[in-house]
Amino acid sequence: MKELQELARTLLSSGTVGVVIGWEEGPRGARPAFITDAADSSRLIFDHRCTHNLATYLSPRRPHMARLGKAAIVVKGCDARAVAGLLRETQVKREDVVIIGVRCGGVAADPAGAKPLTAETVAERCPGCTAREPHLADHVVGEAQPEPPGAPTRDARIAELDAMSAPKRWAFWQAEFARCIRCNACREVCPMCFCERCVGDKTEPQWLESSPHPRGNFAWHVTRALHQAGRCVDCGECQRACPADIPLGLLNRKIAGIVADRFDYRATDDPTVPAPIGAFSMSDRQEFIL
Amino acid sequence: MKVGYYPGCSLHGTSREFDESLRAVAEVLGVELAEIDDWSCCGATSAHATNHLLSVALPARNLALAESQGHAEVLAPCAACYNRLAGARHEIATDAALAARMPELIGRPFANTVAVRNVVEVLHGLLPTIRVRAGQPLAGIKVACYYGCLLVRPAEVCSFDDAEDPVTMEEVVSATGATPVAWDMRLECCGGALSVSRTRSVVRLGRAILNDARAAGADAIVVACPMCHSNLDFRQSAMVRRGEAAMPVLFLSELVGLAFGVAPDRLGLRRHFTSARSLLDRVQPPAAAREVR
Amino acid sequence: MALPAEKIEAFEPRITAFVCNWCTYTGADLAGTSRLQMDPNVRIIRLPCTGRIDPLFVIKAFERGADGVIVSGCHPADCHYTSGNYHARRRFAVFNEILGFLGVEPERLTFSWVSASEGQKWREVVNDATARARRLGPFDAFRALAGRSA
Amino acid sequence: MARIGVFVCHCGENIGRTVDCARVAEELGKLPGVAHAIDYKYMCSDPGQALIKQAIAEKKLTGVVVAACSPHMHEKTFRRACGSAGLNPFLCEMANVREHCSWIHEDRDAATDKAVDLARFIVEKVKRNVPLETIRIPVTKRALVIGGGIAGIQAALDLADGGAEVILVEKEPSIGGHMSQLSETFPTLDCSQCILTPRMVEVYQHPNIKLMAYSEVAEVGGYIGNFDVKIRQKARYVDAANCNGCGACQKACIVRKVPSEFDEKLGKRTAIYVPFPQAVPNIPVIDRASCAYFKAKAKGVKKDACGKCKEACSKGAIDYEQADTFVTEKVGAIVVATGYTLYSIGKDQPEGLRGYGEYGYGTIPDVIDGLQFERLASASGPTAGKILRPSDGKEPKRIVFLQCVGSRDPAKGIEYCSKICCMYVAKHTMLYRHKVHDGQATVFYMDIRANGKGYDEFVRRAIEEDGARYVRGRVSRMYRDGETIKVQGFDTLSGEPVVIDADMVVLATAIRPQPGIEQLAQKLSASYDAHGFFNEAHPKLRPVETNTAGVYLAGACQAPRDIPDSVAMASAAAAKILGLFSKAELEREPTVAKVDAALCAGCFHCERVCPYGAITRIEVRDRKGNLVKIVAEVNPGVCQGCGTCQATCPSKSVELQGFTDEQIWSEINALLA
Repeated sequence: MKELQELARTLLSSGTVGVVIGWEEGPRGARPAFITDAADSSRLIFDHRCTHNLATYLSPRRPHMARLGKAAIVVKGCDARAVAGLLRETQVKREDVVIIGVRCGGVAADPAGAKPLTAETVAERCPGCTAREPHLADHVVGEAQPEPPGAPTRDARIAELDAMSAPKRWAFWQAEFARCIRCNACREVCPMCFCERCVGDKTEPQWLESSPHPRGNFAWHVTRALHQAGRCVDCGECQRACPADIPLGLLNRKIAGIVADRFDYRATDDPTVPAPIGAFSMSDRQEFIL
Repeated sequence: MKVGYYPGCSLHGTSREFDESLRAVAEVLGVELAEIDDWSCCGATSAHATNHLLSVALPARNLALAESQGHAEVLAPCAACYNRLAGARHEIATDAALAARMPELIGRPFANTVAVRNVVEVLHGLLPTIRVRAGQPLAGIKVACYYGCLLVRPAEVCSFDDAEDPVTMEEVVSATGATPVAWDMRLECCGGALSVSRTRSVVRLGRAILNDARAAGADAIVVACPMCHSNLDFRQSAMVRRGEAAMPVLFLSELVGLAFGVAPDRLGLRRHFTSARSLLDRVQPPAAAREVR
Repeated sequence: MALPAEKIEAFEPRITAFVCNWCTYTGADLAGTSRLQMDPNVRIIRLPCTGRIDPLFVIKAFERGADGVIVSGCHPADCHYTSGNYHARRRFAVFNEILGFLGVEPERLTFSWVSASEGQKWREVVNDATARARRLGPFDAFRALAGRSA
Repeated sequence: MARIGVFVCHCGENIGRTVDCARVAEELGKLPGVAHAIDYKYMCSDPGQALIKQAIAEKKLTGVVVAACSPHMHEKTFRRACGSAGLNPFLCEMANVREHCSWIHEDRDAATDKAVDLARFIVEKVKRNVPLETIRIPVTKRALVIGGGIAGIQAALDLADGGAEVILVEKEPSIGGHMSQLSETFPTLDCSQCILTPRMVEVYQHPNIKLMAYSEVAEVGGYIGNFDVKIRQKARYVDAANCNGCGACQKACIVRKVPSEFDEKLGKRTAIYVPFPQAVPNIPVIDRASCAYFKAKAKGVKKDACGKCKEACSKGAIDYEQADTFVTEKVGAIVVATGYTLYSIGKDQPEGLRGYGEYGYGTIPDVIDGLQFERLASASGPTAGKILRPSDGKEPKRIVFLQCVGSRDPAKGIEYCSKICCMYVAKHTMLYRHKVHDGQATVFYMDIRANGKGYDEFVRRAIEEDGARYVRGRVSRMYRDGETIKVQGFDTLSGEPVVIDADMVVLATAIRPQPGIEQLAQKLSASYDAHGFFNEAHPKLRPVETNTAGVYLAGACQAPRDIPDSVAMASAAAAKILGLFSKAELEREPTVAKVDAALCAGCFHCERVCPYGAITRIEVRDRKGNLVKIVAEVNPGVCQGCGTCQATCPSKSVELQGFTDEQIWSEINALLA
């Protein structure tokens, strides 16, 4: 913690950056912090409640952030993959951001989660995490952390769904999507959703109905999933932000499985690894094509 | 290190010295050879000349046994056994329909998970240990490494070395302190099983091999195949002409054993038809040679 | 979900085909010039390339009441635009799996490579897709999303 | 409000037999926005087209739908008719009610219903069509030819004679290519240099040809009619303007034992050299890697660096300080004629290939390849045309020739036939017999492929008159036995293994594309096959074009080719280009993509999927000039209109004109109403 605060102080007071994006103590647990004054650096914290992926604030579609000047951003290993995604898709230039990596031992599903982190409170994406070390960082602070508690659960749930008949799966997802109020929180929080104008907001023609209605809801969630294929970094923010508790993490995990299986691609914080969509291989599997 | 051991018929019969020397060398190297319980014939040349399916099923049975006995890899010292086992493994791995038929054919579960290794490959994997364990007894001894046909071919099955220009045996020999010679007939045919039916062909082929090794200055030929050994050793008296010196033919494991200072008797060197005395006389310390008749 | 036999008889599925201009559309033309009789349930929308075919088209077609959708283009290595079909293959591989995961019956969607010389194959694709949709019955599940049932 | 005209064609009986055309017209006429709907016997006939033109004028139509045959048949016809009546041609579309309806259905009701559907959704599409203008592209009437072998020389001369300016780029110090290395050529046995060198001189002297030898293409930008090509001229360390080609520098050079590339390492050259006496241009280059001056400089020796050539040059043309220079040229078309290289049997191989361990991986002396034999047989070669083996200079009395070394051998990674080897091996056996009368040539072959004019007769001559012994089979092994090479093979006709003693072995190794060809292809956005040969646009109908408009192929860069084939391809490419240059402007269909810069977020997925490199990056700046963002832009000259960018764009910020989202959305909507 001291190390992080010191680093932020140096970066700000030397004028290297105009803002350090990190976490601070808020009234309901950890919350994002934007430190512009070196004197405020001591507000910065990092612990298991810092679940937010701050990379979303690097999106060039947030002009109020640009006004704060060059940014330093604190990232966990999973968040670093989002920064890599932004670099890969030319949204951010490497020289325009200072990346401070923190070593992560898993985060709580809820930023207000009490200590210590347990198998009950840990975010579902954390157990078995393979991205706890941020390689992309300019500075890495803190000591190596223990493995997150608990065991992975999502793959088993996906297998369960896969084993169902199509109509049963349909019923399952329809029940989930029925709760969607199309608030777009999943999109707004996502670091990889940086379009100027989301296709979900497009009119003329309106491909996706925007009112909370089963038809538009389905089309939206299919399209969101498709657009995340090979891009999602599994930071879990969409699911955390969802007020209707739709298990988007499950869908994301499924897509990650598809691109890993078909295109041998796994989310990475190496921005030089090309994304699988937009590329192709002559030998891509085509068992579904007659 | 523990490895499944598939001796095959030769190592229990005509090539007992291969088995003996291998066990002696394995002991020094700390490799435990766990003989596969209830192993059966690999099929050798007969099976694939008569029934293709049988030629795959016979090795598969042995691989399945190894699998059920918990082995990740199997050492098949005989080059023919190795070729059949590795070949069957490859064929099953690349033919899903064949793989699906296997369990029923051999009457036991089979996932084709066991890797098949030959002696050269296994010893090559232990080069650093061999270098440490080998003293200097073989210094100055020149050896012609003879691969024959089954050890490195076909390339897609025996992928541990280059099928046309293999080097692993030479590297093992170098590690023992002996000097491998460069020669041309390393991969030529020894005549194989024609030894019985067309002996004259085998004599003609073997003679060319011996002559080339001799011309290259070799003191001995080293092999890793019972068939090659049998032809070059047992038939040698018919190959050499008057005035020509005999050429000792050793199994690779025997040479490694000598380098380790194992007594020639324990390596089965007395079982050869062509005396290895000329070689043993030069092994340091010469005392070792006295144990052989 | 299969319908009783008499209902299968009465039901005429509506199938939308998105095809590329150079291979499948031309292959369908060849089926015509060869007078290959086939089920009349398929309507073809012509695009320049499978690379242009957007999964949104497929969703929209289902929303509008299609009982089946065909996506078809040039065989690998035959694309008029060199690589549009390869990109489409990746896109639809993912899309197809996502739809499956969300509970859409895989038989609703047909992907095929039909070249300009494969009029016969086009007929098979059309007849098979029609037969499959007939067997499954109207795509009521999707239509129910819009609050209307067939 | 749209005013669409619908014209339903009976196509004689072809449509009318199964589709009730009158009913189709009647149903369509009821649609909102349809101002006119009729049926007629033959819409494509003159009176039929007149009906359309008349309706456009009288009913003030804003769009036309012709329900008839396939658009592949008559779209151009009807669009032209609309255009002549003053309606933008791109406001006309066809509904395919013949191939896709009347011809494939028998039930009249079902077919008529379907025809109504097909016409209806096209009506909805046409409502959203917008007038488009044909794209006109200016053409720069200069051509770039890459490669100065026989194909490049022929293309350059044909183009230049046709009145086009040509820039001929050759990476070696001289043009001439492999053909200049050959002794005699099949099937006539005429001297290769005798027929080639006059053509080389012609290139040099042609007023329309700018020769850039010792140069390479560094970058290619632009598109058909308007390429910008950046060319790197490598430093020769000799001032070409001053050099008079006297050769004094070469006489003075102290480094005399550099293996000659031209002689395939069988001869020697100096460090400052021209590759061969008839080189064009006849200007030497200094080979920096072997030059004593540069070596001394590299070691840091200041004084006493060699400098002998500089002293010897009376024109002061030697310039050790010369550096690579870059020039950018504008051209309208490009011919790729980069030729081939020979596969070698050595151990080090590019990915996917394997060497021949069974032939000793190239370590046996006196086992040479076909080009080396050409140099031995050539009167200008290192042995002055005497067949002498490289190891000891003795005349070989027994030569074994091996065909298909690498070629047709999937185990070595090359499954294709190299095409020219059967012929040149036959030639080699003849040249050998003509020079060594008591020599015996033995050829191992798989098949003899002598399918050209006079080719088979030529091979027969080699066998029947010049005594070449042909053995059908392959060689399994080769090894040395003293001074002899034992060639161990199998005669598949007699079914016997054979061992042949040879004094020398000549391998007809496979023809492969030049190294670095993939990079060149990428610069040109042209596609290439798994072996690196350029892909032609169509294997039968467009054999000298690539998929990239304006880029053409000649010679062995496309596949193994002999001289006549290469020359024919070169002339064909030149003819294509002269045809292109005969027009002032190129016309293109406006089916191209367009980016909405305001909506583009600059993720550049479109750039990655575009097969043509048509996407460029442009900066968007606010009024004060501050950079707002970098977005994609489509170059309409390069875009071919596949639309892959649009389907890939997550926000749909790029639209393919003629196939916009609105149009397709309307089609889907109308179809399933």
